[in-house]
Amino acid sequence: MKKVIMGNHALSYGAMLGRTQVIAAYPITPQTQVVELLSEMCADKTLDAKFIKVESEHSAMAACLGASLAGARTFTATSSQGLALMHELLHWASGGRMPVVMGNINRAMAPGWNIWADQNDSLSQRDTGWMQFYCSNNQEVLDTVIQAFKISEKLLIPSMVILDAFSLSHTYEIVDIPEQEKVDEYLPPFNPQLKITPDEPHAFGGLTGPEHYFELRYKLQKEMEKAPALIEETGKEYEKMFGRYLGLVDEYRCDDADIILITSGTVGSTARVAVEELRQEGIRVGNLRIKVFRPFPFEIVRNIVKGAEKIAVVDRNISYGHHGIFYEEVKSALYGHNNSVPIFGFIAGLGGRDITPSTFKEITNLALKKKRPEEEIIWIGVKR
Amino acid sequence: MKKVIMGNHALSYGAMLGRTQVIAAYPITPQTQVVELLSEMCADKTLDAKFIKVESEHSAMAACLGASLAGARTFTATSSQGLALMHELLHWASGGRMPVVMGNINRAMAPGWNIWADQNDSLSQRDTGWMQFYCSNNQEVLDTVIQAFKISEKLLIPSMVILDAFSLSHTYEIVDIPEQEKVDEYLPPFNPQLKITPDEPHAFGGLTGPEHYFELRYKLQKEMEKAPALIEETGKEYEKMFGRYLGLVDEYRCDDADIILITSGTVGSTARVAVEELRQEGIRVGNLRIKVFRPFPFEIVRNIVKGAEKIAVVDRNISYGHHGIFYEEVKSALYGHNNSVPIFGFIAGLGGRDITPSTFKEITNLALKKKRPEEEIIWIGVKR
Amino acid sequence: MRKKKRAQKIVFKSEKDVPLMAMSTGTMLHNKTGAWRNIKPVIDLDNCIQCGICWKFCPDVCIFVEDELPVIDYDYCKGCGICAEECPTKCIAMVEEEK
Amino acid sequence: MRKKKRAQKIVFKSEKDVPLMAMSTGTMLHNKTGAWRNIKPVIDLDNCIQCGICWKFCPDVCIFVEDELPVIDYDYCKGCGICAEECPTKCIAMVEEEK
Amino acid sequence: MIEIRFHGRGGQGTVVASKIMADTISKEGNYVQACPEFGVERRGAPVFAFIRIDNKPIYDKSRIYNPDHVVVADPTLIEAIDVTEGLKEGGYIIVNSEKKPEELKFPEKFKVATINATEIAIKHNLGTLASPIVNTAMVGAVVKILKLAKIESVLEAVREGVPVKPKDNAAAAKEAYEKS
Amino acid sequence: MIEIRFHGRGGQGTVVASKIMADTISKEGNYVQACPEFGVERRGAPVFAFIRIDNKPIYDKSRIYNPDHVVVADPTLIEAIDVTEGLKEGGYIIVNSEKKPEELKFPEKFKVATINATEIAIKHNLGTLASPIVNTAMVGAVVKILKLAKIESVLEAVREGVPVKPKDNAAAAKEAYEKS
Amino acid sequence: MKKEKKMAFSLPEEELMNSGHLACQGCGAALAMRYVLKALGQKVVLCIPACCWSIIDGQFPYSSLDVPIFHCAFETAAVSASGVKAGLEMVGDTETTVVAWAGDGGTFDIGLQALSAVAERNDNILYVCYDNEAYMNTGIQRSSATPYGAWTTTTPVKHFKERPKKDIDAIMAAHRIPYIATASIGYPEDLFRKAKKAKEIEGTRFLHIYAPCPTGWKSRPEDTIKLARMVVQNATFPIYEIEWGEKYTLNIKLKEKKSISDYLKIQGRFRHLTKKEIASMQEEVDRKWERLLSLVNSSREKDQIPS
Amino acid sequence: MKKEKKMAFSLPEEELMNSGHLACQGCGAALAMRYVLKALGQKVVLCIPACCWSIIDGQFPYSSLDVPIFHCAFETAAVSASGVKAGLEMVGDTETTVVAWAGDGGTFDIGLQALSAVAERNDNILYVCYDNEAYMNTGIQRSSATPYGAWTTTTPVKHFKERPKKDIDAIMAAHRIPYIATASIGYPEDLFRKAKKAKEIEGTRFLHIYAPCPTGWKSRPEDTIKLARMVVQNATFPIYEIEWGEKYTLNIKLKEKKSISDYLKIQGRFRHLTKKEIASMQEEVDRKWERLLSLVNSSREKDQIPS
Ligand SMILES: Cc1ncc(C[n+]2csc(CCOP(=O)(O)OP(=O)(O)O)c2C)c(N)n1
Ligand SMILES: Cc1ncc(C[n+]2csc(CCOP(=O)(O)OP(=O)(O)O)c2C)c(N)n1
Ligand code: SF4
Ligand code: SF4
Ligand code: SF4
Ligand code: SF4
Ligand code: SF4
Ligand code: SF4
Ligand SMILES: [Mg+2]
Ligand SMILES: [Mg+2]
Repeated sequence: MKKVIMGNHALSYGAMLGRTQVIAAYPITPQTQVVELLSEMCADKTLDAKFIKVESEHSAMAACLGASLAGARTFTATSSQGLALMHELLHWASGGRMPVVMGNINRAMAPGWNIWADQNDSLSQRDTGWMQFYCSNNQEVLDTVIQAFKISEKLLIPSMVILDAFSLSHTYEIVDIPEQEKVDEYLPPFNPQLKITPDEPHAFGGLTGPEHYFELRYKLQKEMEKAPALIEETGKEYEKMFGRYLGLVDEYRCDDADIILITSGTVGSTARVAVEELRQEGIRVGNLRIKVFRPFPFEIVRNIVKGAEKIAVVDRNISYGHHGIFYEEVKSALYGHNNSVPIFGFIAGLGGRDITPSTFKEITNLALKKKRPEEEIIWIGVKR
Repeated sequence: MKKVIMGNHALSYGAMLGRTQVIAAYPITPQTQVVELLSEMCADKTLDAKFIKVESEHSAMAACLGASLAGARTFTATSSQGLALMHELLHWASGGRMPVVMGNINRAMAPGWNIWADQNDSLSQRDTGWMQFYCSNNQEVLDTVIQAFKISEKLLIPSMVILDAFSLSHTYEIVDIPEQEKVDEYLPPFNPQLKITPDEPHAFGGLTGPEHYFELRYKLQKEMEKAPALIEETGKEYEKMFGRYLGLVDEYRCDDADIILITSGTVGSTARVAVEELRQEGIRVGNLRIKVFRPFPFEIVRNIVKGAEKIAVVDRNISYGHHGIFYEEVKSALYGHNNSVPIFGFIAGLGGRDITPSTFKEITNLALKKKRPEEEIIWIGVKR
Repeated sequence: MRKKKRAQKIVFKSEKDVPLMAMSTGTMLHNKTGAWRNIKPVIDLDNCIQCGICWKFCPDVCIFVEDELPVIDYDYCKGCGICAEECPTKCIAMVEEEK
Repeated sequence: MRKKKRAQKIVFKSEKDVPLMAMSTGTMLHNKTGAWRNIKPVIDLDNCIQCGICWKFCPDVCIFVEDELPVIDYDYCKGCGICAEECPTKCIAMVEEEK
Repeated sequence: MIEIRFHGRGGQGTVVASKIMADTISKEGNYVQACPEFGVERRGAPVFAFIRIDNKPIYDKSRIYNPDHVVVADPTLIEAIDVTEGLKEGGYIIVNSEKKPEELKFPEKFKVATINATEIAIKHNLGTLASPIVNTAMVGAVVKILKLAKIESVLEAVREGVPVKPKDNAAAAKEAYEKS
Repeated sequence: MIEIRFHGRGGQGTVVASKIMADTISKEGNYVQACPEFGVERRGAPVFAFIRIDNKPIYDKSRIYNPDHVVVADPTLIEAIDVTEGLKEGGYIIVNSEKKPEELKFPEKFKVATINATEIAIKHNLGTLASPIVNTAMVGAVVKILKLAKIESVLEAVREGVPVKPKDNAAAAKEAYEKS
Repeated sequence: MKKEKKMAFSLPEEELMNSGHLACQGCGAALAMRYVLKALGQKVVLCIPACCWSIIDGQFPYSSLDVPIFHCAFETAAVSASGVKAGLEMVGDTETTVVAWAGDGGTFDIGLQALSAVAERNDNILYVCYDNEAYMNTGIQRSSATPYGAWTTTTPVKHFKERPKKDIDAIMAAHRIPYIATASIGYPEDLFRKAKKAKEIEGTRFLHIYAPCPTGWKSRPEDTIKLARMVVQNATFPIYEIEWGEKYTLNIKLKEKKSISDYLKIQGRFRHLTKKEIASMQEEVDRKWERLLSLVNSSREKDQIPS
Repeated sequence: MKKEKKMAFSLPEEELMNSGHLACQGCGAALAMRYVLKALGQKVVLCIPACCWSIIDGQFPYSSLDVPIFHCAFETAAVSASGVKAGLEMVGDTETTVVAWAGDGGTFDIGLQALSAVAERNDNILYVCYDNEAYMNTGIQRSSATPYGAWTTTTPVKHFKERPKKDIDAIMAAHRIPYIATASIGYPEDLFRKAKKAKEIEGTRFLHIYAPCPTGWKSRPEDTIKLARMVVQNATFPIYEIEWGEKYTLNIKLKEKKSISDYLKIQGRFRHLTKKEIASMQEEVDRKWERLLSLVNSSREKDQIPS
């Protein structure tokens, strides 16, 4: 069934179709509609779930962890400050192998207070052991939530489904809402091999000395390394059932491109428009939108950019004292693999500053003009 | 005056000599001795400071931010879970330009509970806009705290002084404790240009729209970019007064090295021993210990490794779904600068697994044997 | 007597003009919230007993006193109607805004 | 009667043996805390009135009852002295550990 | 692609209007994207929303700076802000007003249409005299004037998408459609 | 470089002992590093600490696996754990014991020395009969046996570094030094 | 026109809050600030966590207050104030009153722990909670201050709030701080007096202000003051002071305790309630009122209880 | 040797806690666990945040309990339990008692907010706080449960704790949860009965257990039980129950209320106190005791107060 819904409701529908059993969440702009709709769904029994109305995001994640350990499928959603407040427990979720699925609306970090799109919130969590899926439209949001349950529960690693503030969270788009029965077929009930129950009394997460901790963490990483192949597989399966492929990246006209834009989120959607317009001007440009940032899809990125003469990474984020984060990681991924191609790092759109097709034209032209990057960071749109 | 003190007390002495005015901290193993000694110093008036005995690390950082905004010099210390619990407020400190100085004892993240050395706690904060100083002995700890006040207050950017659990925090070493008067000469009182006072009623950190946020963040990054030069300068100044140079990195026998180890923390100290032993076996190896990780010292790292034929980065940390974090950032820093040299990424010592001189021998030999890295991560010491 | 405060807009042409941190340097007086109003209070001063109640309860601080009588500052009045509701002599009427 | 629980040590030779998460599979009974003891309780059963108080107050669960009398499990007794202190007939003595 | 900007006041259902527009469009197989102003909405304060309509998928997620048309749901807004900002030449300005288009004195380069949505809303019991809920009437008018969809699609969208008084709202939309 | 491992029990001041050792060493211009077992200390439970001594800066921050000598502050530990683990051939085992070295029956490849530190401690009013505080006496003995420093350095270190009863502690250290 | 009589002012004329702020029409929270600042004067620093007031104040580079504000993290109002206070004292300013100014969400929920810790230490700050009984800034979600029966977007009509409002005043009383007071914007003179009194006291002071929110309560903006009076008159929100957690004083005595039904009727958030539900609410109000009266009556007469 | 008489057991024989655990000699917290598990039986899940008990239980891959444990983050005991409870119910287990088991630090300080929120929602969990009056796991730092006068490493003798112990029971009572009880390991039968009673109640239940810590209090290990009795007998830690925040019942009545001085004398943490300081402590104890008695006396007789 097609419906015109906002990105936040796409998250809620995803959680509903995924038959989430326990929800614990706390409101924050621009995420509130996610919890509001889920509250309604629980109230009118469209969704048979317990919704724990916690007093903070920190407790939201804590409740999810408990419920997940008890063997229930769990969902939460947040943004920026709320996500940051969960930080300690994000580490907990991955280390404890609790496959919570969370929606996060990308919003800038305070201070000053800013409720607009900016990836620093989720990217600051890049080292917490969560898988991260960056979405570019509402359909992708809904589809990704369902897929995320499947992947997370297979690997016992939590997932974050990420969308931009307002330009997705509050934007209405036409979304095909799959039928419940088909989703049930795609996504079996959660039935973890290990869970907390008095029938088999184990202690979870107790003191773990240097003689064991390393191996536990090694296993987490090894399992995470299975994700790329698994995401491709479950993505194809999804395509077979629902007609939409998910996958690791969204590649657009990269095969013959001289210059490839590397993007993510809605910015990666707008980039497509610029690619078309620039192509009409005779510039061979492509757009590689990275959908899965954790685990980093090394192989497919390396393959796609192989032929390019230049790469321009566009970051709506920054690691202060370093570079844009996608820029940093793309360079790192290509080191030793594609050593000759110059990679330019652009930072644009922090705190919701708009990124339009002409922003990409400016970026493309700048990258085409220079032989190689002369600055560590090229700032786009700063008033100077 | 020379004294045999533990790393935690080196932090406390640093805070004392720096004439910290407000302390807010919460105990956590392996940091407790820092707060205990500071409690005593405040009780017996060795240090004229207010110590706010908060109920959590979250509140510890919040109190420091308030005090810093009021124009007081502030200090706190924590570790692992406590640092993670501060995460949201770490963003606040940098975004609000509050030059708090914090000691962090590197300890592994739960679950399972683990109190031993591991850098994942501080490195998970790499995107929060704090400067990060990694220390390798107690003298460095003390000296760095004093320097950190100076640099932080100049740039209005907070600093984290980092030391390994137990192998530094609880280890007694001989430390030269500078005289108060000389420290006073080196470090002037904190007197920020902007502070909160009824005399000039400004609102700090209010709602900031897309039309301004970007510029504020640009300024933060630009200011952070001044840190490397400033650290070299204040380091030399320190050397002049106290005989010890601080600086960005600690380079040991890299000039003629065929293979350079890149290390940090106490691991980077132990590496020196291995370098000497390997040199005796005729292997030309050097050790580049990175002291300042944020801002990343791009230039000096690029310069020092120029001549090497191979680089081996040793990480006591991991970004799950990616690489060791130093490995990732070193590759990124060298991309486009030093494209031919193979860089090997080793992960060792997570959760306090010991790293000894022979660990480095194994690493060096592995790197020497291979032409280029065949695996994304080379694990050292996992029981297999 | 209402003291006049500055109400200018602040424009930053370059990042160089922007302060180090998000710190206010102007007042919200530049924001003429009268534009939010969809219904307008009008005081019939003849019946006013100068009780000060309308002044006291205005959430937008936009009733001031001139010559010992209440005056509404329509630049800011949002038209909430509290003054009219609370006026003991009901001498404030809420009237439609001209379009 | 004290039920016997397994007290083996668990050794992981390879990461493959380690569970997915830090999850206990054995009991602390392998840990013979008797080694912590520096002073040792000895019961003079003749004067024991079988009140069960020593059993009740042992924090280390190491007084068990055999043939209706209290017996100390020295494998675990840490020598806290609570049993001796609380015994109403004072029939438990704390004696020096042989060296 | 058609790009439209909706002007209204906080609390008057501006976002709902754009959402119903989008529903209407989607009923006829076109692609559509609707999004509110990105910000803090306060009752009474001027707010706006955007709509993009196309016959192929819409990838552009940036804001609309040069709308093809603008819609003004509250006539008092014309005094408060510049509703024509960025409006393309030849674009429509569709205003809820009892006046005739000429009386509004917009520059000649724009087309102007008026609809007395307030009257229609009040007639159909939508909102109060002080704050009538005009959004469905506005949608009816806009869809007709810009020839975006059939009346059936509008009515379906209104019935499905309006939480309260769906019938009255549908009637208002219909009346506005017919009067435009 | 000399590497020493100290064995004791939680609550008996093992860490303090190693710290006083380090103080003593530093008084004579050598470099030293002392660190406790990395873990959770419980009263009564076996614990240990390490010391490294050198005439040049000590960079190795790893644990000590093959100590040159070991010190055992509580004789009952010999039953509880293997105090010779990793000990280098020819290394000293210095035990707080009333027995003679031979009686302790250690393998011949090690040197054994005993000192009745408990007796000394009790004599100087350090701790109680049930739990005497033997650490200063042990330091005195170890420094003498391993020829690490002069008695003056020991005494200075004890006086500066022991929070309670510095005099009695110094006397105990002295007595142990002299008796060894 | 000129009148002979002088205009009557029951509060000082000086304003530290400016027009142009971003509160909704008829906002009770705006009034709360206006009154408190009149009482405290200019020597004040406010710490405001996320709440409606972080919007009301205005957007950078503007503010609507003539006192300094630290816009702090949502969960940190109390301890941010402690930090500012400590900092000011260390730089030589011992006079300024440092105020934490938070909504009910920031006080009863996410900021409770920091507040409790500040009270436990008896840090020298004034904590003001303006209570609009839900998370309004984010669009009306339940808080633990939301009363029984109320609709919010997270307590939909089919599953309205089922637990009573958290009794924050009793919780604070358990901390035995020098001063706690409730107040309502419907009684500005009482509120003003309490803010002034609180200013003079040392230690942790807690001021709990009832501040209706037309947007969140689905009430008419013009009813804001009426609601703020009714709630007191029907004893849903009694007005009293507590000294050192022990001495209770009732400030607004009720000649005739009104029923709650009129009060509920003019708020959309209670529209769905059945008669039975309203009756049980009334019972609860009566019970709490009695309990309060007995605390007041049994309060021993003491000037100050040493803590 | 055989005796005719049977051994007397005042508690069930079955043990769910094993020897070999890592508590110090004479640890009160270990006993608290032993008794509570005897009462609750095997159908239990424990959520244990950072505290001594996260060490006592043992190191991976071992545990000293025969019931499952979720070792959770320090500040999350209460809400972790709520999460586990919700999860278990959704997977079909409605019987298991889910217990949050935390120290005083995890309860009075860093975990207070999560606990308060759980109580506000009346989530169906049993919260047990074993109170050793400081952060012991990290080496004896003050918590807000540390009593006035006590030395800890962060309240050195020269600056000992100056504020009274936070009254967590009053705070919890203000939440009007169905059941609150204090208990002491010195009175195991009383404690046992309360844990059993709490198990049968629905909603949030709070059990506050006094558990001496020889390591942190600088007391002799063998005095643990003695201290746990003295503290009750001298009314420093009275033993009572509160139902629905209103009905107070005193469980251990005092024929003769002892003075606190003997109790203080055998603890190193109070060694530095002057006579005057002790006298003022005694006054405070007396005052609190009277207050409690008056609450008990004025408790109206109700079987259950609807909330
Ligand atoms: C950590 C965090 N979580 C959530 C938010 C989002 N948020 C901002 S204000 C607010 C509600 C505030 O409610 P209250 O304190 O009652 O103040 P009010 O808005 O009602 O005035 C919320 C949930 C935030 N800013 N930070
Ligand atoms: C976020 C966080 N901060 C600090 C710690 C360190 N920590 C572990 S246990 C503990 C004290 C616990 O005190 P309490 O709850 O009273 O239990 P006790 O140790 O006394 O049994 C502290 C501070 C932690 N684990 N996590
Ligand atoms: S409330 Fe009415 S009577 Fe009183 S001053 Fe205002 S207008 Fe005059
Ligand atoms: S209508 Fe409201 S805003 Fe306008 S003057 Fe009256 S009280 Fe003030
Ligand atoms: S306490 Fe004493 S008398 Fe009682 S059973 Fe034990 S040994 Fe026997
Ligand atoms: S001494 Fe302590 S541990 Fe040993 S049996 Fe007696 S009570 Fe148990
Ligand atoms: S939502 Fe309510 S509290 Fe917030 S500004 Fe509007 S009226 Fe005031
Ligand atoms: S420190 Fe105290 S509470 Fe902790 S295990 Fe030891 S005796 Fe028990
Ligand atoms: Mg509120
Ligand atoms: Mg404790």
